[in-house]
Amino acid sequence: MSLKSPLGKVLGSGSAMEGAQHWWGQRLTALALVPLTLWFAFSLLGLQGLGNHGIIYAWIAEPWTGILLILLLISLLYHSQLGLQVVVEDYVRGWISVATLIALKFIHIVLAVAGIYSVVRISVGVYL
Amino acid sequence: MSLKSPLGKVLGSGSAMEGAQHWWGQRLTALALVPLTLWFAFSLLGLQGLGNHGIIYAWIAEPWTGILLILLLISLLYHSQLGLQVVVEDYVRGWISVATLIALKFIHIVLAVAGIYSVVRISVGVYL
Amino acid sequence: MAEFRLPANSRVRKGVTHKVSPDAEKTRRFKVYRYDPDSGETPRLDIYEVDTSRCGPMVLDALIKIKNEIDPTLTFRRSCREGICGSCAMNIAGGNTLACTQAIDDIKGDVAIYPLPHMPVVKDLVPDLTNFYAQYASIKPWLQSRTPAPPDSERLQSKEDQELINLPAACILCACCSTSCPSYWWNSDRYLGPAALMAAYRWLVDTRDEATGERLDELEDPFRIYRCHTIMNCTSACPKDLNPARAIAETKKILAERRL
Amino acid sequence: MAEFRLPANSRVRKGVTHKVSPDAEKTRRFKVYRYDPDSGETPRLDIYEVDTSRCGPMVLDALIKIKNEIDPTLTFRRSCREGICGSCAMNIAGGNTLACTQAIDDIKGDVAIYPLPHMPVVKDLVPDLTNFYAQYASIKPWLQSRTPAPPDSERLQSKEDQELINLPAACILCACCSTSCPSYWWNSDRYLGPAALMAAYRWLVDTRDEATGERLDELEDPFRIYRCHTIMNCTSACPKDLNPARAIAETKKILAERRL
Repeated sequence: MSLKSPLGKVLGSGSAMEGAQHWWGQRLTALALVPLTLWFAFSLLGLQGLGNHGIIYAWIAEPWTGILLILLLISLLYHSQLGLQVVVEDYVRGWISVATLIALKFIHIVLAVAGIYSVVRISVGVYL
Repeated sequence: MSLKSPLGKVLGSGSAMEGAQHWWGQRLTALALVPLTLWFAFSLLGLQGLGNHGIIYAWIAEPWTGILLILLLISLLYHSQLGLQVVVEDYVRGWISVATLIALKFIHIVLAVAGIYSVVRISVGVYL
Repeated sequence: MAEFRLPANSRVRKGVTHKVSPDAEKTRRFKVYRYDPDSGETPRLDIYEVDTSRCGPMVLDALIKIKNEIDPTLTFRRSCREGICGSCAMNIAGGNTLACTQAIDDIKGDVAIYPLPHMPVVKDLVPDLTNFYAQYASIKPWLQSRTPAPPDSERLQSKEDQELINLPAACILCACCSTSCPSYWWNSDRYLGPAALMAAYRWLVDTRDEATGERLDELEDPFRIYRCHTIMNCTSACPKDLNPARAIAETKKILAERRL
Repeated sequence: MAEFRLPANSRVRKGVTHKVSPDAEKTRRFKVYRYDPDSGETPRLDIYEVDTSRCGPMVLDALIKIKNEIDPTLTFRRSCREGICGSCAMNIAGGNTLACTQAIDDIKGDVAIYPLPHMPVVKDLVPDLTNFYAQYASIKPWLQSRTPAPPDSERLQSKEDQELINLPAACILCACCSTSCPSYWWNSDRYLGPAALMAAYRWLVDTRDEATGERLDELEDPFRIYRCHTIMNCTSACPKDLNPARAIAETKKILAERRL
């Protein structure tokens, strides 16, 4: 049992003095995702033969497709990381929260590297 | 009309507690740009047949050229982003300032991704 | 982890029904949450039938009638009975509001009355607001200025200056907003909640205050303010028609502008 | 946006010419900015011919002679007439300086006299320095120490300690530097300007002060200090030969070392 004062409990370890950057990150990646997802959706819809690996590979291998896919990956994964972080902070407590937040960071970095690597690999004509 | 005190106006929303990172960023990228731009200029001057696409491609495809070009792109675009940000903060006010700063960030990221992507693409012999 | 279901002693069992006398002209049924933590029993829902033709029009009038004439053990807070003290805030017919300004006739069917949600219960309809008040105290709800006051007069405000704080300063700290906020339910130990945040905003926009920077530093924290996800239950609940959600959004904008 | 041209009421029209009497021995012409915001008229440039053989050697002497003998409506600030109070700072022959230490003979041709640039004008050569003084107040220009002073003596400084603050502490707050700085012209609402920043530096390097961290926290802001682009107009303008540009550069270095 602790007799710490109610105000002492509320003040806790003090302000983290961060959060505005997170706020900006969420909004700017959301802004970037508007044109990027629209482009992605309409490009896929416009592709003749979505089931055909060769056509998809050829599409990814076009220069601007590759560049926009990389930008999409960066924006999407950064946005996802920020958003999931909020969900965990909301609902998870204690060391599980810390572990989940760290795991989320790692997973998103791995996904970003793997995604960009794959786009580049396909862009230069290596399809395996 | 507001009767806010002169001191209150000066204190405003308080210190952003940032700026030193920006200062370092400008100086470190400037430092990095000294050897990188010298190397770039002298390399171009040393190339026999600047008008010849094949020769340029072959030059870019050399390993150290690719590595140094990517470093040059990162330093140059980061330096440019920081510098233009200062110009906008100096001379532009209100929401136009906010919009311009966001646009600048986006443009520099797109240029960096497109530039690095192109160098990698040419490095592995894909010239289109 | 998040509390997806209520603790064991929050499961409410059926209680006693107090029937009205047969000569009642206009009977309404009040289902009232009863809990005495010291008794060791789990909470129950007592039903009181009240002849509302013989009491005032508000829910608080019925509660007073119940306590005076039917069951003196019923415990609730009240004081001004005109919506200015904030004491009789409770959850009535599913929404947080003041019993003294909630007309019985505006509620269809049985009138369900619970204490403010997700707070420790002292007894019956009385929640423990210690943490809520400590959160209010934490934002330093007083004028902080380095410019000395004029020696022979007040610190002046223009009409426009005053209008900035008119609404946020009208908060009566009844806690209807904070206790209606799911983010506050999950994280009230670190999230300040809409009431404290609107109070902080009231001082951020007070043109006489000169501690804006320090106040923003204290607020800029992933938990203290950024747990607000613009759910807007706070604004729906406010019995004074204030807008804590907007105050929080404006504060986030001020924080964002500072760090662009 | 930046102010690429002056507001309408800053366009200066031709004014009155006050001729000197024919028996003058050494006539100099003073073109002086005249503006009375209450009159509703735009500013004008009055020309005063002065027999400088019959007044002191400084521009302030000529201005006093004009006010006493030619035109008592001319308004300017003055007090010590020896470069220590900073009251008579104005823009003379294109540069900000003190009228009391600027020799007339050091100026070629007509002597153009304007108020300090880019500040609101109260009347004629008197600028409104309210914001400038508030900026000085904002850096808390006083000793902040947690170590109590010795009970029976002063807080001691070594000779080397004192030498650190000798120059920056010699500032007389005349505002010549800040009002000569283009960054201050554009952003004086958020940029503190060279005078306030040199005052901040004076306390940063004061070995008796123990609030260095808090002072640096307050300064580290894209606008408060980093609007300084080392233009060095401040150092050129300073009538006391101080070096605000160097003080700001040193402060930036301290800030950079802290965050390496």
